[in-house]
Amino acid sequence: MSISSPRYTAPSVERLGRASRTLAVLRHELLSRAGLGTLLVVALAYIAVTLIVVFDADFASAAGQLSVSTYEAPFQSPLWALVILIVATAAGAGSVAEDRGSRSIVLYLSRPIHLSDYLSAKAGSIGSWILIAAVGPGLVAVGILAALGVGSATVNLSAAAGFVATGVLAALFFTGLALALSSLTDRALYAGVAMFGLVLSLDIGVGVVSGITGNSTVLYASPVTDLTSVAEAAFHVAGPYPTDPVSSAVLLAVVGGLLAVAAYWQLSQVEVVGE
Amino acid sequence: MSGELNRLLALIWLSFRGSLRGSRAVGLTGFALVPSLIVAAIASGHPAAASLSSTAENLFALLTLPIVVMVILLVLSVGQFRNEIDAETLVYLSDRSVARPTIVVGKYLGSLGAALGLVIPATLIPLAVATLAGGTPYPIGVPATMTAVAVLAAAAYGGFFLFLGLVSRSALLIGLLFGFLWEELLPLLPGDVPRFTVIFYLRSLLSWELSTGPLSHFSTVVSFGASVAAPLGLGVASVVLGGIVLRYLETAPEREAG
Amino acid sequence: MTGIVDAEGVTKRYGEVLGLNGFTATFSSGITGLVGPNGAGKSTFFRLLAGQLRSDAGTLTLLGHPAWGQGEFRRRVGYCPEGAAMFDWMTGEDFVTTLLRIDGFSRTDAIERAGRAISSVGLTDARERRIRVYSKGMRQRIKLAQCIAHDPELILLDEPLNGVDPVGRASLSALLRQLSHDGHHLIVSSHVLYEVERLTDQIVMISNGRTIAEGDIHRIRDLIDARPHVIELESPDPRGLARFLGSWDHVVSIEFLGTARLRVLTRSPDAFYAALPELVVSEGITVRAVHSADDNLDAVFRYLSEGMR
Amino acid sequence: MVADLFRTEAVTKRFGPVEALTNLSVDLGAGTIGLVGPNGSGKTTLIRLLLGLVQPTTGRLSVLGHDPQTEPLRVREQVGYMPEHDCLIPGMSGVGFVAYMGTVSGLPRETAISRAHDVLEFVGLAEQRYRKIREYSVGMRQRIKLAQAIVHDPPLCFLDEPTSGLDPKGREEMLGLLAALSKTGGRSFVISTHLLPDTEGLVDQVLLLSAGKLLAAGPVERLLSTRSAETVVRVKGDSAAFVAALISKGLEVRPIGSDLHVVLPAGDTRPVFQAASDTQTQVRYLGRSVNTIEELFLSLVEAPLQGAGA
Repeated sequence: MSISSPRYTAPSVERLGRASRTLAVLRHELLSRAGLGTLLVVALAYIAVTLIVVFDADFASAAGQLSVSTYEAPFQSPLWALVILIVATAAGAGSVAEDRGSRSIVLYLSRPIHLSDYLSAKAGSIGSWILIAAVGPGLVAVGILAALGVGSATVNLSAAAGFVATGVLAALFFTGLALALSSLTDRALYAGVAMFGLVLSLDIGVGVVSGITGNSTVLYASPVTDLTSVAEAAFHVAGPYPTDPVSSAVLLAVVGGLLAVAAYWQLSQVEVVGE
Repeated sequence: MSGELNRLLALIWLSFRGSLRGSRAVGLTGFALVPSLIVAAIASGHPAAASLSSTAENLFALLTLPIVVMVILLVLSVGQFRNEIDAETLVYLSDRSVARPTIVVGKYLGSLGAALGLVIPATLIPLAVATLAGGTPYPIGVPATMTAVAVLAAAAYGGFFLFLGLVSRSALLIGLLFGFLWEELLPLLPGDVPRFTVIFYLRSLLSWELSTGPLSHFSTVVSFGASVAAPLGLGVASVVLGGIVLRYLETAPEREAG
Repeated sequence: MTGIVDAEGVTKRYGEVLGLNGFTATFSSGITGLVGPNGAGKSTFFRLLAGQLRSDAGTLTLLGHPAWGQGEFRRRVGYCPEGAAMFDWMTGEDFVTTLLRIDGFSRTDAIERAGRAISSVGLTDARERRIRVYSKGMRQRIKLAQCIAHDPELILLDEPLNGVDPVGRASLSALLRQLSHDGHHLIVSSHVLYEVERLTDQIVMISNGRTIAEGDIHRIRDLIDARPHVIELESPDPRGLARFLGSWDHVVSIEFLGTARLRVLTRSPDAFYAALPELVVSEGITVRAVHSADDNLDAVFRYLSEGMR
Repeated sequence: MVADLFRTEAVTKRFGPVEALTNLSVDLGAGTIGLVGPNGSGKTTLIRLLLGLVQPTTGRLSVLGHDPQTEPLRVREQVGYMPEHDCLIPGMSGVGFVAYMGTVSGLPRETAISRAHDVLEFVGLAEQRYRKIREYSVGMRQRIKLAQAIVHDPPLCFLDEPTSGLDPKGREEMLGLLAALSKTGGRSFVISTHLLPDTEGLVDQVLLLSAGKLLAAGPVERLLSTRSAETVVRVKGDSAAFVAALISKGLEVRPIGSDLHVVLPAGDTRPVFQAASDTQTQVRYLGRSVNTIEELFLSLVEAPLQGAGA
């Protein structure tokens, strides 16, 4: 291994601003999360949702009762929330934890980007994956129906809006949650288990409590119930939950944001320890 | 043989202390308290005594067993070998005169002890909270069965996740998918499919004692013996298989250090 | 040839990466230095001896047992791995004591032995602190303590001084010499050659997974002396010194460096070094320094490795 | 080239009870600076303070005219950093990783890729640039860590223990790279190491740190000339007889392995050759002990230079 003569006389190199540096981190994070597991689950989501929506809508329109609420079918099965949870975990559990584990986080922090740029890039990647899994399938289904001429333009359009609204809120909340849990540890395993454990136990626990005590405000504590009530409202379906969809939506967005800020605060406390 | 027993006790003590420490212990303890907090929340709504105690009872099959126990065992057992192999610290155990299967048994029992330290309170405290808050007291059979089922669950999942961590680099993904998809969805399917999940046998054991609540519709076609043998069998088989695997496993990284 | 450790044609491959490739050597009593560049196969050899890896071909035995075997004889072997990872959450004392108990020692015996081993590596005052807060030097010491606490016959040390600063290196080398003096057999791997030279006379040189030289350092030094040497001398009167040196037939060339140094190329270093003292004494010439880049293990290594490539 | 490279004014840094740096005041101009001290002497802490990764407990710093506490980005735009510990992303290929780090430093994607190939060629990793980093050996990891620090061509580069873990050949080649880099001109380097011999012939200035305090600062030669009373001799042949001969001449001899540390009154080396010719042994090495530099270090740790300062 001989040393090549130092042709290292680099021309002066122009630099791009913070925005493009952040985009570089986003691009890398987005691509490196496209593992087999994630792609498999996302593909599953596309196939399942498209089949359900197209089948139901076709059947309903034949019987002349096609309306926006027909498109709400996929949200009835618990699978929908599980898909979002798995994709958020696959894309988010390791996003910061792996950088802390490999200590490559020092390479980011010693470069000309703020901690906020680093985190927003990570958030961008997680959010995008969730949107791909949550909004994409619905839009594809509506597209197919429109192409087949099933359902009027207004129905398809408002159904599409429904999928987008629900997907965006899911992305806002689960991105914040994934970032917060991922920046707490240097092992993706613990962040992943915490994601599943928290969301599922909140969902079940809240159901039991409100079932017995009858007080429904506790329902807001479960992100899954909030999302479901938003979905119902978006598709004009009278749902089983007495919660107000607007406050559910606000809660999801606000709590998601707070969790992201918590991730920022937590990481800025972890002083890059010296000796 | 006494030498090997000493070595086993030392390994158990090492794994037990190594499992419950630092932020992991705090996180899991918080998690183990979730069922009790939920019962407390219910109690604050002053429901009827009977419904308070029956809800606390049902909470075990609905939440504690499938989610809380699962999380505790996933965190404590998958990492037992996976963390050590990744961090290359297993060599400090495997280059000693202790037999390799003893290492597996030691780590299993050590991590199981730590897990039970969280699982049993997570099972019993909710019942205590319900009773203290005025719920009708439980016949001894209820807490006894629940504790037995919780221990059995820990033994089964603990062994399986330990084995997963030993043999696979992506033990996390497999453990998560098994714990929260396989064990959650298969029981919903018709026919014999649910028999392939551990939780089916755990729930059938529970239904011998608790016929109300979520288990009321449960058709107990499985014998008492089978519903104990299956989970226990999974745990024991995983440990035995793990012992054999570690006996022939190369425990050093597959690369030259230089 | 039955030594403490016998390797005969040992081969170990990781996919297409070559760990060892027909490695043959015999390690007898005392300290033996296993010397070679990074990637030469040193760590692979130690992992095979410690029963962590299984060789693909050849035979490897330690203390009469097959290297891949497990069992009671492991109590007679101590292994200090190359990696820095340890049970960071434990205190130093707890770490050593627990490993002793896993090796079958009783509780009291383990505590007593751990205390002795920890004091011999000079960590007594840090024994109650978590290994997480130990410096690099302290981590190497506690690693050494766990590998000598059970008083093994054979001690395997993979780069024990790696990353330790001068203060630490001097005291750890003294400890290793003391261990050998007390009757333990040591195999110490290193890529810092002058350190091995200060530890032992017996070395095995390894490159590309194969032995390229084995034996007493002096025998290997003779290998060096068989080649021409460049020797630098420092003297207030370089011209005068050069006149005498020029008359020696084995001196090929003399070059002046600055006002007080000259560089001599000699075909026979032995003859040159033998004649130099006599010259200085009889002619009253002052020589303030003698230095040759070709006179240490680095040179031997480069020479032998190039020969092997 | 900015005259003022970096300056610290009475900088102290405490991590809880541990005081990693105590009242450090230095002012250094452009060039190659050696930051030398044993493990735990505060070297890495000083580098992280200069990068603005860590905040000083007291005191102020300035790097290339900017305060890393108030303008961290302005500093980090012009700085490269090669950490001491492993910090690579195992799943990426060599060239992928270096190019990616270049884009995070602000290089356009195309420039980053071509620069990545250049610097990997320069550090001698041309053949391995497409392999995954998890397969890299210790030596290759050190080289790619250097590559990511210089890919965006910063005017100032902090290299923390660049030769740690390398074998002699690897160490020599790394020092060769650093020498070639520092000779390209227009760039300054701060090289931290606990191996004093590394700095010889490579650095212009040396900062000696121990337990968070500045022991000495200045050119290597000036520091060495003040303290070299002891001489080292290595002989071939009957070294015991040779040592006995030296002692009989009233000389103090301290053998360490194969090195004999001798105190020569007024530096007169004649008795050494006298003893050698009397006992038919060959003087293979005579001179300043390789360890003298390290022993300078050890002696400084015990009795610091009077009036040590920039």
